Amino acid sequence: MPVYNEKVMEHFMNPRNVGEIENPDGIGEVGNPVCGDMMTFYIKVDDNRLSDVKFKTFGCGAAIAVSSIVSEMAMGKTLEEVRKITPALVAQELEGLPKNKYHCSNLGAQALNKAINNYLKKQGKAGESKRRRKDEKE
Amino acid sequence: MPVYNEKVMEHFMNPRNVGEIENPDGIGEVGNPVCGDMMTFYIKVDDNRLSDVKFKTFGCGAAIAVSSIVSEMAMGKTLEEVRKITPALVAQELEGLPKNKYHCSNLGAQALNKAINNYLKKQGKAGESKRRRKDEKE
Amino acid sequence: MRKVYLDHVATTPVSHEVLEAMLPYLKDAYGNPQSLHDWGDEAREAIEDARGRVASLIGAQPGEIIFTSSGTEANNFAIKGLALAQQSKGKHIVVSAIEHFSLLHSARTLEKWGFELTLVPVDRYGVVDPEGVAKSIREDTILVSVMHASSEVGTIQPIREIARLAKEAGAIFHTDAVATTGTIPVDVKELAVDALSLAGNQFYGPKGAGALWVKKGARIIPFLDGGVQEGGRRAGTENVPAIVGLGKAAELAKAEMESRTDRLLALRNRLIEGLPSRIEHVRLTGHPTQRLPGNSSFCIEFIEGEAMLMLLSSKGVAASSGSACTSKVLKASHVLTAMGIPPAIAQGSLLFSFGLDNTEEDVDYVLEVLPPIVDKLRQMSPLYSKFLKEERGGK
Amino acid sequence: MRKVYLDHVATTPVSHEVLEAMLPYLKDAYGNPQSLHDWGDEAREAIEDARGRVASLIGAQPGEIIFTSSGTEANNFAIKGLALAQQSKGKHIVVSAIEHFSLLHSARTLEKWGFELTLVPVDRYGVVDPEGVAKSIREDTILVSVMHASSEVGTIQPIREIARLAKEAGAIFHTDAVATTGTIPVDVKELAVDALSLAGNQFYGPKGAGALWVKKGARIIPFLDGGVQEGGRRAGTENVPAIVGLGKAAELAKAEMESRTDRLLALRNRLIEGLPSRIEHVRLTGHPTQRLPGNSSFCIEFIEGEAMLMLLSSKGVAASSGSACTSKVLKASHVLTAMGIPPAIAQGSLLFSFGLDNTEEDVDYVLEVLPPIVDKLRQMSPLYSKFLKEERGGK
Ligand SMILES: Cc1ncc(COP(=O)(O)O)c(C=O)c1O
Ligand SMILES: Cc1ncc(COP(=O)(O)O)c(C=O)c1O
Repeated sequence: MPVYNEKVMEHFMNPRNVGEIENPDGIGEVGNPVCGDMMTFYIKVDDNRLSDVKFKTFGCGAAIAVSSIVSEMAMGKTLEEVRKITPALVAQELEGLPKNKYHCSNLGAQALNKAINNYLKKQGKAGESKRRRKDEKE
Repeated sequence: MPVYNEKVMEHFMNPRNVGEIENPDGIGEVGNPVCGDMMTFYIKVDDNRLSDVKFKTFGCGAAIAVSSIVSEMAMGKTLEEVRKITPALVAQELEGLPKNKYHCSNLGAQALNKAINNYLKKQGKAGESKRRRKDEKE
Repeated sequence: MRKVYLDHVATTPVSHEVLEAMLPYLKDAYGNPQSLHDWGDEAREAIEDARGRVASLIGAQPGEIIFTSSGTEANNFAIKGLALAQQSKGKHIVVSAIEHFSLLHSARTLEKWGFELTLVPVDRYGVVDPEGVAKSIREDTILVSVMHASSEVGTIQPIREIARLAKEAGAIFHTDAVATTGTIPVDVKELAVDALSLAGNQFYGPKGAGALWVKKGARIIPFLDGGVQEGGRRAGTENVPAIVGLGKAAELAKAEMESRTDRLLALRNRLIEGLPSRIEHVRLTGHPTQRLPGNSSFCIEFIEGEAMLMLLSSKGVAASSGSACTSKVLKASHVLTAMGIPPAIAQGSLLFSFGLDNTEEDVDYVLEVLPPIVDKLRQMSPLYSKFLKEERGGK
Repeated sequence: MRKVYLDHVATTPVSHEVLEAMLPYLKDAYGNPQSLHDWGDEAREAIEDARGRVASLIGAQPGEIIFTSSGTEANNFAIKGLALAQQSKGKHIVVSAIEHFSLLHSARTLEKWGFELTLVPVDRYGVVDPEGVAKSIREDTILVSVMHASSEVGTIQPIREIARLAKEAGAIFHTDAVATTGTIPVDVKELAVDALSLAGNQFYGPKGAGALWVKKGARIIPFLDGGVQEGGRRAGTENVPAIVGLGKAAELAKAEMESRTDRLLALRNRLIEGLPSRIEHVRLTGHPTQRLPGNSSFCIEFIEGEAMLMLLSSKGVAASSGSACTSKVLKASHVLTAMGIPPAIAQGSLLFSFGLDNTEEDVDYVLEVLPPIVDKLRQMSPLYSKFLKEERGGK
């Protein structure tokens, strides 16, 4: 009786979208190694959609599988759609996780959200600075 | 690993001197069924020697083996010799008893002693009554 | 010499299918269920399988089964663990006077820890009166435990009724079903209990595996502290082969229960009916009908149990006795005593317990060899000669 | 695929000779050692034989050996039983910070029962300082317990010295020798201890049998209440086959100890020497020389243990880890933590524990498959990329 189901194992063994994005539009980092798991998500946003998602994860099999599936679930979606990726949906997409690993699915959703927040914040700033430049011109 | 050694088993399986003596010279009864074991020894005394010893025993294997060996040890001995049959000697003659059965060897020696006491008491009385009869004659 | 094992209350043999099921886990599948690799996965799967089978035997949920090393451990765990978990509500517990020592002595330990204990008496058949239990329950009673059946005298208790009364009064109810599980139907919902002990070596499983069932939601303090095995409720590396054996035994018991009962009943009744016509002054102990199918327990008057066992053994027959002399502490069975059997008679306790390996010929063999044994010992017994003299005198 | 079991700390396989010795007791010799007939005699003889063998392995008297169901039970029994027996003298106990949970949590339970507990720290190699123990001992200290060796990091403690100091200060001294007995020489007289726990499944015996040795004359309160088995000190039907297996395993361990040690040392050293040249940022945990012969434990930096185990498992290699993620309660090993290893590094815990079934090829296989696994996970690790950036930045 393996601890993880086949779907989780498949994502763990062959995680999608591992890596970093150079000059990403948003970065979200959650967890820390003291607690066991740490995930960093990088996103590229085009036209309100995630045109690229990459991650780096320090952690257990579940953390890696969650990162992989979250990256897959988010890819190509609009920001609003991505906001709806809840931990429950992640666990469901993985066809279940052991009880003591549920928190990993939280981490995945959180990291992605943080990356979006980070993007929006930069956008805001970018918007601001654009506006400022505009103002200056005027 | 049987509970009892071969010697004990042999005496238990083939106890010597089981039975009662009709008109015994002495009877000794010890123990009671509430405690587990009960032994009755019957003796016949001739010339200060046990010319016959018989017993009846209610009790465990050790009680029966002890009764048997005590009867054998006592048979033909003088009263003084019989007095020297201690529980330790009985256990030794049986080549050992389980710890929780030591008390059975006490019972055997006690019953025999009681039978002798009973004999002596009767003797005393008999002596007295003989003396009385003698006195009467005089 | 014929060899006849009639001591199935002491332990049953391990059935062939059970051993076959265990062997892989004594060989290549030696993993620890807590390990994160194939060996661990295999072992974990095996014990979860077994958990399902045990749960199914008693109508429980798998998650409610906690494996233990024995019935004794299950009883210690139940009594101490349930009482300690409830102690803020009260410190009084109620158990029957005829419980197995693993339960009774656990309750005595609780007394040392400041709990109060009430023992409920039984009638002459060994039956616990439900009203007697109800009367023993106080405001501060937190736990009641009455065994499902006594292996010694076979009497089956009206557990459902006792459990109902106990629970109406607000107490947790535990039953020691070591003597019944796998032998007669045991369903935790039907019995309406909160916790139940069982052990595999009573129904053709191996020694070394028992279980405590605790109803979902009931609180219990762990007894064996340590690792997180068994959902954190019982520490220690799981005894995988024994647990697998228990599971297989549970599966077989469930499938074959009816036919097994029929066979045991036939054997037991043959002995119970045959003995009194061959030996005088024999009493059946325990309830005449509400009794375990394989149990025939007697008191043979005027003689003592250990001596009978030894002579039976010399004829190849294995049985047991509740006499003082057969117990290491030299006390007559507390069960017989609680039933009001006089000590001298209790000394003649003799218990034949049947199993699936027995035949009618075994019964007939006992009926053949026992009378001369009884005769021989009675010829040696001062109690018997007294009885004969009195009888003759009386006539 | 090659299958390589390197998790002998979790449990060893049952050796062929041990299983052969057990089998009769899983078949025809199924008696209960308490029974008064041939089946009982046979079972009793078997466990007394085993008692002799276990006693001989540790230089003890057979009568001092109490069989238990596991190392966990032996530790629970020791700590609770010895403390409760001494409580009139005081209520303070001292144990090391790196004890196995079966010991540590038993000590925590004693705290709930009103005892006071002092944990003695260890150094970065996991060694308990004898002077540290001596300083922890107070007027009312009744019991000191320090493990003989940690199976997790392999460090062997200076027990003789610690025991001497504890006993000079008037305390009873217990050692958990589950990780050492049967693997390295353990002699209760040489160690000069008062009580010692051991378990068979650590040295090719079966699961389900351990033992507590208690020096003659030392008082202990029973842990499992019930019948009079084990001289009245441990109730419950004896697990005869498992006890026989433990006995056989003890006999074999005694006879073969030296040659076993040589083999294990060669394998372990091959790995300890080979790994750092193939993988950067690896630390050996535990003492470099005072360690169990089969133990090679590491922390692999920047990655986590469970993920390594899973990838190793996909290559057929079974190992273990003390990372938080591999523990059900999601806490990093208290042993590594007590040794002062930072949490992020403890997460990379990886333990290969060798046994008699391993070969040099097994080591070489690990040396071959582990580096790409570490690589793969480091490529995924944000900690590793940070490290690389800092390193590059630093240069
Ligand atoms: C009713 C009952 N409870 C508990 C036990 C204890 O079982 P064990 O000695 O196997 O631990 C027994 C043993 O026969 C029993 O009959
Ligand atoms: C040092 C030590 N003590 C106690 C134990 C407990 O043993 P078990 O889980 O077999 O009961 C272990 C288990 O590996 C151990 O390593």
